[in-house]
Amino acid sequence: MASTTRARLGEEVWKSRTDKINAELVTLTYGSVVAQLCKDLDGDYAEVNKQLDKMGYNIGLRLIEDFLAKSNMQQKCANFRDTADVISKVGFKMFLNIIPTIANWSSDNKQFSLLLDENPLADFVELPDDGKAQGELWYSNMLCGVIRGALEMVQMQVDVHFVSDILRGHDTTEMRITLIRYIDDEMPQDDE
Amino acid sequence: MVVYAVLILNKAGGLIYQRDFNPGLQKISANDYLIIAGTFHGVHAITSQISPTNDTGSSGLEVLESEHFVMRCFQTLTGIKFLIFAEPRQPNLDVVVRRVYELYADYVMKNPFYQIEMPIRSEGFDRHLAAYIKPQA
Amino acid sequence: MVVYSFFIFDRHCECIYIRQWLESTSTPAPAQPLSRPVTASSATTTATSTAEKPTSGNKLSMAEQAKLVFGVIFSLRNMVKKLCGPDDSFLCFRTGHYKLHYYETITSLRFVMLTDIRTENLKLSLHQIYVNLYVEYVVKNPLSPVEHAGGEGVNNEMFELGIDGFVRTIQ
Amino acid sequence: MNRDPSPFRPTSTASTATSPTPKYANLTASTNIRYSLTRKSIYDRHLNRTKTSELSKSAFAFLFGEMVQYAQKKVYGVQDLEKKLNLHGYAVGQRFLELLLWRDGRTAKRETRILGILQFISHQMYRAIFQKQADTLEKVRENEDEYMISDNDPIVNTYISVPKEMSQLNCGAFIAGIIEAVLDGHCFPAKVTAHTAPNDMWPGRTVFLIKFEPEVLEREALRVGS
Repeated sequence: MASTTRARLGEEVWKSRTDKINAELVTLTYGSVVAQLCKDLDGDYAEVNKQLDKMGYNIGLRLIEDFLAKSNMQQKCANFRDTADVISKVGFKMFLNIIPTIANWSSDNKQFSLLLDENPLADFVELPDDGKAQGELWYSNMLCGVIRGALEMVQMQVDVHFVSDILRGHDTTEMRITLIRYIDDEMPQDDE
Repeated sequence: MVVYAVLILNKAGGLIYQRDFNPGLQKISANDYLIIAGTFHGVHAITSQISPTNDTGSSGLEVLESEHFVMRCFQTLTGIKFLIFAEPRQPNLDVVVRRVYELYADYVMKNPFYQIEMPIRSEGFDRHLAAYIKPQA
Repeated sequence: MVVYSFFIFDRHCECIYIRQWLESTSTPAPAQPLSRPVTASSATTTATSTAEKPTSGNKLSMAEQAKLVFGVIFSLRNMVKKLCGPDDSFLCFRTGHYKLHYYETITSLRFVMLTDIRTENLKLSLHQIYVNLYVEYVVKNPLSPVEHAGGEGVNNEMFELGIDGFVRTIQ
Repeated sequence: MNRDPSPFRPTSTASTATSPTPKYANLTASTNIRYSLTRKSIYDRHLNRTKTSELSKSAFAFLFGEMVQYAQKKVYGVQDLEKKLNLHGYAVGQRFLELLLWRDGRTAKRETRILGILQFISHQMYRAIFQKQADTLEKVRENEDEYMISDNDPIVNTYISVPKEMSQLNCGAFIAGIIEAVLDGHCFPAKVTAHTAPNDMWPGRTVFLIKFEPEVLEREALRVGS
């Protein structure tokens, strides 16, 4: 499935089949969630990353249904490259109204990166200057969990993590996505 | 367009939702519905195995017809099955099943008090489903 | 309209007749008819005397296919009966790739035909096969036994020709 | 209920930042926030850039739902859960207040009357955040210090079905927190709670009950008197 058709699908679903709300409400709500986590875990940023990923995973398990229902996708992706197109051009477009660029494909087509030149979750955000956050906190880590949860529901086990983030002073915000394996469907016990 | 009943099965074939909308099917105990759901789940998988054409990933049963009803089964890529029972020769069941899936995605998946794979008790889902199915009867 | 295969199951849930048409050729060149009958319910799949020719399209042997097909129609038939009461009967089901038509006589003889998905409901055709072919050439055939344990006596000459002719007409 | 002024409380300990590698630029000596040379920091981007940008309602619904579930794991009972949601809303409300007043620029009027601030909330503020005005603004007749703002279908509750055993819960407590932050920000300290008040047209209708602190009433009386 050419990536242009995926782009058109993403555009069409965003225009005609998505209820829209004020982006800043999501930005600030996400901010309050991260802040609450930082407070609850009193600054243990590694733990905050893990918790954000877990919350994202819980969302991903549910979000995939909304994605499939609204995008009306019937067939599974032909290959992992097609999956990358669908995530970026349909998934991100439909939910966050951004289209991250796909880059750095590994030679075995099992790894790629998503470059978020725009990240609505991180608007107005400056990490705490306690000398730790900028080295340890991945602010938008919930996105990694969402992708991992969603793909697991369509039988793809993946690892997703941030490698760079503008909030940390890097030049780009980059997520690395690696296909671990395709999970085969559980067969019902053959009771015939 | 008369819809008799809607059933939803989770990935393991467990019945997570059953509701009658119009008379047309027999009055069946909840337990019997559980058995029907379980058997259908097994049958659905086998129907794709016995496909004579050699397409890979052939889909399982999609439409079942009997003298008194037609049943549309829509299985999502995530394994959830939606079964819509309606009067025979019902034209747009595909549209109906897609709409039910959207309502499920909205009022069940987005309800924080719903636990995945468990029976659905979301008042919002019931209300919107009835609002969608009832007037057409 | 393409016919893929045709099964008959008796009231003992045994497969007494299997007929398969190669999917690729448009005219139904007779496939390797089953020379040794296969019993659907028999646990061990009796190897047919002729070389086990895998049916076109999938790896299931004819015996396994018959067993699975029976499992499916038996469950669906009971499901329909439970859902709608005894006077309702299961007609057919369709997947994305094929359609299975079903006809059951009062004597619990079950006729099953698999076709492509565009075929209209074949209940009448199966009924005609039962009346004009099965009753005429099998039931009334003095040589064939009363019960067809293991499909004995069903695949006689006249019946085979009748089936071929019939399939060509509804092609 | 300590309302922490800003969630990012800079720790007082002297920061032992690793010596910033050359490619980072520090804005000022006092902070060790690193910014990449090429990328503009948030201070260079115009605040109105995302004024009209939109996201999908589903994204918010899933985020909010997960927030509710996370809060639910940490509390016992409906009141605590509503308090947590109120806190989240308060943090959001504080920021929205600053953002919106900044955006009003010179036209921003400092509200001095109760009715004025309530109208600001139910019209401009509500429209800016939820893209629609609040549906009604009423005064509670029986007691002087209570007012009500109602919303027929608050977006936080659209997809939420509260189970029977928690029937008292209204996740609109999040919006109540926003309203409370705006009121506090305008020196009209008050307690705001969300209550489900369905009518046949709107099963999800929610009423935000605003109960002002006594000093607000005294000030109001003085102002009306003079």
